[in-house]
Amino acid sequence: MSDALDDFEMIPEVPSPETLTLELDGWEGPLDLLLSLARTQKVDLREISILALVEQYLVFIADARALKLEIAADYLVMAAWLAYLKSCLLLPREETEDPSAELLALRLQLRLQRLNAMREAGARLMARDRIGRDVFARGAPEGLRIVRKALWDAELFDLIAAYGALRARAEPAMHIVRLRPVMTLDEALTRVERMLGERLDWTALEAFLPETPDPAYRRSALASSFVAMLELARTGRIEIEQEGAFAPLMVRAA
Amino acid sequence: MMREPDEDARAVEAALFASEEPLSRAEIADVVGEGVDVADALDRLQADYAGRGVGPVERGGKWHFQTAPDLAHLLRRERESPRKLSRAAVETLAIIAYHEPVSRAEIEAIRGVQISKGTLDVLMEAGWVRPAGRREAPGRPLTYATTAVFLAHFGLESRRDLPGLDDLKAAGLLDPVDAILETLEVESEDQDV
Amino acid sequence: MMREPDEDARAVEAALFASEEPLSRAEIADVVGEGVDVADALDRLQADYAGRGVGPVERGGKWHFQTAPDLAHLLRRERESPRKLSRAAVETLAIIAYHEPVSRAEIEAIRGVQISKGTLDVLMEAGWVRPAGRREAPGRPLTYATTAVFLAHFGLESRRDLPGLDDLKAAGLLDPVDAILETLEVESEDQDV
Repeated sequence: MSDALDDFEMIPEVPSPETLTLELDGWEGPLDLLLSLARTQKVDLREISILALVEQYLVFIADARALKLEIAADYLVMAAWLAYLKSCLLLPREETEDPSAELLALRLQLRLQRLNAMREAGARLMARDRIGRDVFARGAPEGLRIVRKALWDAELFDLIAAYGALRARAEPAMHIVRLRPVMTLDEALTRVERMLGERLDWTALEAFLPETPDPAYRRSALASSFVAMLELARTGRIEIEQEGAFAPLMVRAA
Repeated sequence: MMREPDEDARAVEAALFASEEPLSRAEIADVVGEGVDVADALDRLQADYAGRGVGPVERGGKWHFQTAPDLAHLLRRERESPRKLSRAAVETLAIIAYHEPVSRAEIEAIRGVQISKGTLDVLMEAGWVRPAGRREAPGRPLTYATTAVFLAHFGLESRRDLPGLDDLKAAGLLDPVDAILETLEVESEDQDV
Repeated sequence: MMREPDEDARAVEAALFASEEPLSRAEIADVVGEGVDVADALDRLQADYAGRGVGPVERGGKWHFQTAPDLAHLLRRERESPRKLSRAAVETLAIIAYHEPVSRAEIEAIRGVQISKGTLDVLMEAGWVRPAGRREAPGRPLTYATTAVFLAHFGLESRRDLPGLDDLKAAGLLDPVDAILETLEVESEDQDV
């Protein structure tokens, strides 16, 4: 047990009332102070007199105040609560009272027992044969090593494909212009002239375009037909009219 | 003279001696290879080393060699005293060990004060305490539990070896206060009837 | 079962085991205290541990515990795990195979990018590439070549089995990727006509 005490800073020795008045800073809150006071009753915690304990606490706080010690708020809250508990315990019991003073006292007693149990458990833990203090592991273990060796995964095809791609990258690039579907200007001229012979009224340019699902071919036809119409208008064979920018381009035979 | 050990026991002995960390049976098996009855070899090793100055011990399902506790007086290193633990840290460790998994609020309820920032950090840094998942309760509080390192450090084979655990359990000192009071109330009501 | 050791042997045993460094007899005596015949205790320990997986050994007048030499293979195990070679590594290997002996600068010139230090290391660690002497040129650059392990892994009798540029071209492996796609498109259009 003495070993355990070496190892953490302190379990307060059961204090005399005089030391209590001087060491308010040494307590970890009101419950800690109450537990230390309870121990001065020198009985099993299950047997302590809660009324006496309340009295001890109130006296302690009163002494501290008399000495003008600074007292943290939670100590005063506990004092107020204990004063209330004391009056309840002293007054004749009212049946309707809920919770009863006895129950409150029991709750306090249980909390003290639980804290005390953990405090003792901690001391017993600290007193065990501890590694690095009482028992020792091997000072210079060789160590176990599992060396993960990579088993590289590569196929001959990966290798030659990579080389092919590299060489291809290095070769001067050969550009092949793709053959695209287009309507030539001549085709467009022939087509528009032929169609104008059939239509006398104003007709939108789009009506002259061939039906096609291919948007590229349609764009080519549109451009060529437009140029063809400009050419026909220049030679006075057709008239072109447009009401405004981006409005439909209307055409008729002159 | 020691009994001439069989090859299995020799291999397990060497593995435990050489390892920098305690090893589970599965980890030992990983080192010594297939076809070794590790549990059986460990039994024989324990018998072989009974009463010697060092020996194999099991802590939290992991095995390591350590010196005999009664030789502590020879080996204790004066210069490097173990890390000083504050009283708050010792109590918090005890509460976690005896109540695990336990939330911060529950630790504070038992101690009657808030846990200061560094207390849990110190215990986790020592490798004794780990977060143990969230509780399915309002606020989903994080809970804490102890580790195999904790058991090894304090020479416990398992949590069941925690000193006084059974007594504390029987006395209801590990149950929440409210739970005890409810039991008492029910009992007293029963008596009243 | 080991012989029940005497107290002196136990103390020396624990001291040697726990020490981070080999200990001389005098240092052991310092630990275990006066009145212990250390030399005698060490003799008994050596006899006790004869044939076991570990034991006390003396090296240059200092004693320490050591695992038995015949069990050394347990302490360092090699595991092989398959891993995919990175593209950089595959390309570098290909260049070395086709151009060996080849310097790092030449590899970089062909790849068009620098090679990282790790890439050649990986190939050498795999046993596929070896340094092949320095080139008698300014800066005397180190050159690299492939190994017999490389040939065996890729199923090649010799480097002459690597497909030549003509073979690569015939297999379509030399065509730039874009050109290949465009060719396909033109062909399909031709078919439409």
